[in-house]
Amino acid sequence: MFGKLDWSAIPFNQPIPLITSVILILGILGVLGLITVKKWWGYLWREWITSVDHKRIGVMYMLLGVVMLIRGFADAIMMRTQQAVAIHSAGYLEPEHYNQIFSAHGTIMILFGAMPLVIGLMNFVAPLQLGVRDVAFPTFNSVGFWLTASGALLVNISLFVGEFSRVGWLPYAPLSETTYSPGVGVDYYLWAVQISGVGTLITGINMVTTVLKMRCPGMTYLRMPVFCWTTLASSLLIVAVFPILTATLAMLTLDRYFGFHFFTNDAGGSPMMFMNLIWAWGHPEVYILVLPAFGVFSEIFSTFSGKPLFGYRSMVAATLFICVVSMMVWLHHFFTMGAGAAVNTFFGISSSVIAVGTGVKIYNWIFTMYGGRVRFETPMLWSMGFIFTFIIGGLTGVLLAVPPADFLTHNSMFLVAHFHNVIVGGVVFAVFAAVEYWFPKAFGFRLHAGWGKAAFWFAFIGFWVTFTPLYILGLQGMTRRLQHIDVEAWRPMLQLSVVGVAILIVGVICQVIQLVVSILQRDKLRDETGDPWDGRSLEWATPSPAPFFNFAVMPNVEGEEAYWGIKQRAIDTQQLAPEPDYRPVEMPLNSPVGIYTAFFSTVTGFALIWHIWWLAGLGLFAAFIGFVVFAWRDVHEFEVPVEELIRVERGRRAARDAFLERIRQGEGAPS
Amino acid sequence: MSDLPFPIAREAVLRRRADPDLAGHDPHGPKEAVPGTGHGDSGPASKRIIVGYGFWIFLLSDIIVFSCFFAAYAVLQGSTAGGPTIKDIVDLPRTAIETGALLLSSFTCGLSYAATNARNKLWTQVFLGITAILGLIFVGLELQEFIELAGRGATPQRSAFLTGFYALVGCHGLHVSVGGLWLATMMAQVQLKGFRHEIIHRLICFNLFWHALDIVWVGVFSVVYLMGAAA
Amino acid sequence: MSELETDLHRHGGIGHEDHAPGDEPHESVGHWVRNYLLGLFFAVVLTICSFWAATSHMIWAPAVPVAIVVFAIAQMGVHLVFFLHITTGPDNTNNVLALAFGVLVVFLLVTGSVWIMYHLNHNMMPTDEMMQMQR
Amino acid sequence: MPARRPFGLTRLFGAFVLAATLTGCAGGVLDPVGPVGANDAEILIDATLIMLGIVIPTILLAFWMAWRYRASNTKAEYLPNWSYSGRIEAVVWAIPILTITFIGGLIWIGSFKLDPFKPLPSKTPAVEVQVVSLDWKWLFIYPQQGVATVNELVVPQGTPVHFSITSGSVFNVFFVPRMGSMIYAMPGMVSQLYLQADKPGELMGESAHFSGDGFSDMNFKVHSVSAAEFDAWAQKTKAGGAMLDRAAYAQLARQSSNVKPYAYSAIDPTIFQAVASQKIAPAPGPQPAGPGHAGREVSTGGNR
Ligand code: HEA
Ligand code: HEA
Ligand code: CUA
Ligand SMILES: [Cu+2]
Repeated sequence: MFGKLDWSAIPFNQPIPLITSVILILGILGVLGLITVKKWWGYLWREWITSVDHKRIGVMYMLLGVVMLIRGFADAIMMRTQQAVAIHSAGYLEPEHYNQIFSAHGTIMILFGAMPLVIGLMNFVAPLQLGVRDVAFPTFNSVGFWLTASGALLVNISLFVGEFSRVGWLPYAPLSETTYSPGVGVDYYLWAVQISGVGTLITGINMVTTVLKMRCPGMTYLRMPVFCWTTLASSLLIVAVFPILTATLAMLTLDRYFGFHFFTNDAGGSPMMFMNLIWAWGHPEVYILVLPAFGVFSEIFSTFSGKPLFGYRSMVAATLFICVVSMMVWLHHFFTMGAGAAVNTFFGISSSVIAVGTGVKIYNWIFTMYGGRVRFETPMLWSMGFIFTFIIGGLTGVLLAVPPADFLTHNSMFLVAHFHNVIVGGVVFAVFAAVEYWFPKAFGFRLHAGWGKAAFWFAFIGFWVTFTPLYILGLQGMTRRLQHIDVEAWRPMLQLSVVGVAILIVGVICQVIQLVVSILQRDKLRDETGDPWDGRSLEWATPSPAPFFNFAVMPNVEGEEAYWGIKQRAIDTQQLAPEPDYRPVEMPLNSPVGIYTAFFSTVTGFALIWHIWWLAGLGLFAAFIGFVVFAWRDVHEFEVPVEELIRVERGRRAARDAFLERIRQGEGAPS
Repeated sequence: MSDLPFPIAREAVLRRRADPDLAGHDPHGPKEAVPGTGHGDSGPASKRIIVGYGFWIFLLSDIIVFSCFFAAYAVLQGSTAGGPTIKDIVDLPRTAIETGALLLSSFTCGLSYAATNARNKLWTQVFLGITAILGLIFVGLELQEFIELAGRGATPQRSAFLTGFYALVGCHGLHVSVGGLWLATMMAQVQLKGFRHEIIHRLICFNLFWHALDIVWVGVFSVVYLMGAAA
Repeated sequence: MSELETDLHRHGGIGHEDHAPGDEPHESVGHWVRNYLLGLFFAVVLTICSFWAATSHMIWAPAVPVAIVVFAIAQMGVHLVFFLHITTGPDNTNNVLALAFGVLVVFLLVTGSVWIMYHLNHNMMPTDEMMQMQR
Repeated sequence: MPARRPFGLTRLFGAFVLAATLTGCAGGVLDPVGPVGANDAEILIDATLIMLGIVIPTILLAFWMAWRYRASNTKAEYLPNWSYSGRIEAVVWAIPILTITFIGGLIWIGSFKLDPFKPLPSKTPAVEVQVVSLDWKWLFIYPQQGVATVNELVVPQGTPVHFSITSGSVFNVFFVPRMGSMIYAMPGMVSQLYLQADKPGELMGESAHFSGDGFSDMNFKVHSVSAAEFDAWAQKTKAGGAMLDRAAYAQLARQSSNVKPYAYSAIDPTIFQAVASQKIAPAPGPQPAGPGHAGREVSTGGNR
């Protein structure tokens, strides 16, 4: 009846997961209770859960990402403290637990933390910057989000029902085959990643179509902000490589569930093929994360220098260059497997060639500041921190791309330090910068600058104190994924690293305080004009928070840096552009398809993990019926009345007029 | 906290007024409005194109899934673990019939879309129906092949080569079957709802899907069956 | 969005509008049927050719796979042109670019994997001579 | 003032070199005992220095730029529209291209020269060692000496050692940090590696690829001894102890961790071959009540 599931799946004898899950469940129940008591369900259902507004979906993605980042951080704290105490001793986490932790940490951070954050940003920002009202497929967008959430939920269920994978964030065969991993851990991984992978693919298709087919009039390719270019490149990579992940995991699933022999030890299976295929996805995956981060920094450097981005065309070229070349380097993750000198040479050189595209970007950001008026707002601090951190991370990346050097550092703590260097310094810093930058556009008020800067300094210093020791440990020969340590010489660095984690914790606390303080002071931090940073692209041409229809009238773009041009003209002519004639706008209706699909895919996934076949069948059938029913719907859109458009737009124009008035009087910035 | 808003904007304006040349060299192309704004590749495309294009992108990703199975097949082809080889299991006449059925179905599928385009419900349905029958024949033949092979002990569990074979061919077969399910749903929708916009968009997508499956099949029969027979 | 919902095309002006792949809404039925008949004809011919190449022993055996691949590529081209209406025209730029991107990815993935796996197996598959060397 | 920057540079280089030597003393990959490790390490350091030569000025430039053009510095020129300079663009592409051209050459030559499969030039013939990675210990077979050891490797100084490496269960990586290059140990495959130790000493060896619950204990001791000591060790080992035959191997293949080093005085010479070609089936993985393990896999719900 319940397949492999019985009471022994609940870890009654393991205090740590048990207590964590009890706290978690109580917390969730508490939140749900609060919502019920306050009667917020209706609001949540209408405005968020069934919303197909790209901004709402973007915000929900970000929320999911932040929650998962905290979950992943908890794992990171456990790993670092375990390694600091488990020197010549067992520490406090047995291997089967420790192994689950690093596997969960990697999986969660990359697939359920960083990916949702990056996708959330693309969702929120790109349509605004393109001057359109939504993405190409709003309903699918919601499906994509809810599938990602479904995958995240499955991973977290594994915390207290059964176990999670213990074979790393990429389930290397043959260790992940049934012979060596008979438990449900790998199955949790497979179904969670598979389900969220479908969600990601949907987003990729959606964003590619949006950027290529949905730009406001006049928004030619070479007028798109660089963030839109990086969104396009990143989404193209999603479309190109997530299918590889899907196929590879499907093969492993066939091995595990039906005794196929893709990657098994016996009957001629080829575990090396698993490595090959998973990295054909895995490597481009990290560029999927970092390309939008590059886009974020491009926007920020130009805005806070008060100048156009230096070398726009080079930026575009470098973005596309990285996009294509990143698909030709995957073997650098297994230089030491023995493919031989010719193969290693090819992939080593193509890997290091990525440094060219990245280097050009770095220099262009630097020259964007040249001749500018650089304002050190919080986003700018994160960006400078990024430049420093990422260059070092890139340097160690290029070192790893030199095969003889990799022969010494592969899978070492040096490697661990490299990728945190680029991921935290590149992606996570970018996300924090972006949140500070676009937060007013989402919620109508800025985040508190003081706490933001404090968070930056703690995170920056904490990062370096945590990971510099890991570089040194790597050079001392320490390999990754060690549950306990037998080499005395590594002790000082392991303990130093924990100090860094402590500083990081302070940074995270500052971040949380910042959020709370900003909400409390929201009236003081209110953004009236819709343009809090003196921005240059179209998202600043609409009120904050952006209305659900984005633009009362679709902008008509007449040059690069669309909004900057509009502003300059207003300043030159001393008045705003004449009021356009408003016409009613049609917007897509809310849809429960997303949550419905996610519900049944969670059920189906859970059933498959535990071999509850009837439930899996039922779930699939329900999903199909759901699709047919929703496809039968006739009305997809509703009309926004002109009065509403005028009301929103007039408010913004009034604020801008007041601003112009101040300039006219030559008085500049009122403080 | 810094003083917002905009010291920069103001300074820029003042400078520019004082000395226009200071503005420096402006690379951002012509400042005048580009003619044809709102046409060509600027301005959102029609829903029909967006849907068709989005589905096209999806198909590309689906083709990449297939290419993984092709790669796996190519790599595992020789790993027969003492079991049957590809030469032992191909049956070209059946492959020929399958190929014919699928090719014809691609043809009739196209004709059904031509009829859709002319808003002719009867012929749309007739050709969709024929497509469905041909698809069914294809899937039936493939199932028959699998059952026969399994009867001889050539199951996917037997060897890595057979794993690759069943997975590649089966993945295609699965796609055709799902396409069939979709096709049936579409026929019902056309019958009950007529040629509404959404229905036509979906028919465009279905048409693309079915043709793409035929293209994949060209790869399958060439790489698996023909090369296998020739090997 | 009203401008999205209409299937009407904006004609005239400078650029003729895009088309989705496989879609030529302004062509007559005759055009469609001609296209599909041609496509079917070419596809059948090419299929016969490749079956013939595989079975007839007329081609030098080691070259047979090459012939099969060539016929397959030709047939895929026929499908793209006649069934999916992919052309080189300006209305198709995006479709063709996307297709080219997909083909590039498939090419990189398949040739890359086969190349890598060939070398790995070649270097490390335990063969009899190698085992001899071990003593 | 102008003298300050070069000084900063040299100081940074100094700091790096210091750090490098510090880690070297601690017995890491930068303190090699043989030619392979020495070459690898040299390439690592060379590449680092070259890139630092580009990267440090870049970082300094970034911070100088940000400081010079801070909003409060109204003395700095203000070019609100300046966003293109063909000359800078050219330089900006050229710097990384040239650096990478050099690194590319390093990659190319290094990959061929230091190909782990390539024999080391030497007057003395290489010592053969066959390595089998198991759950979770290492088996070293000396076919020429007719002995075998577990979790302990003895190598003669100044003589190349030819490792033939396979796995009796899942993937591992054979790695002795101070000797140099690592390589995968894979079931059904035989990878090869030539290493040489020129200094005496006791080195740490480990697996550099996660292989399951006992992974942390997959390390082994490496004794680099003189040729005479090596022969003496082989003789002594032959003198007494168990025989490594199929039965003993089957016992070894069972999952166990933290295995104390021990030796076999005699071997079945076909063992390695049989493991590599999988005539001996790969290890069966966790057994429901296996020692020291597995109970926990039961958190799958037990009744598998
Ligand atoms: C966002 C994520 C991200 C990014 C951006 C990168 C960027 C790079 N990575 Fe990294 N990498 C990872 C995430 C990332 N990596 C992860 C997660 C892993 C490990 C996964 C695992 O095993 O679990 C990994 C592992 C990894 C390996 C495998 C090592 C091993 O397993 O043995 C290699 C090897 O080549 C590598 C190389 C590179 C290179 C060359 C870059 C380049 O793109 C860097 C380019 C940037 C610069 C060089 C800096 C700026 C340039 C200049 C200022 C110009 C001048 C400088 C020069 C010319 C040098 N990475
Ligand atoms: C996105 C990817 C990502 C991120 C962000 C991180 C962040 C961190 N990781 Fe992780 N890590 C991986 C991806 C990531 N990691 C991967 C892929 C692996 C390999 C797994 C494997 O072996 O299979 C790994 C492995 C790994 C190990 C190796 C374990 C081992 O091999 O034994 C360690 C050890 O210390 C570690 C530590 C850390 C630490 C201290 C951080 C810290 O930097 C974390 C600091 C935290 C933050 C920067 C975020 C905090 C922010 C918030 C909580 C939100 C704030 C709130 C509001 C805005 C309101 N990680
Ligand atoms: Cu109008 Cu085609
Ligand atoms: Cu990589």
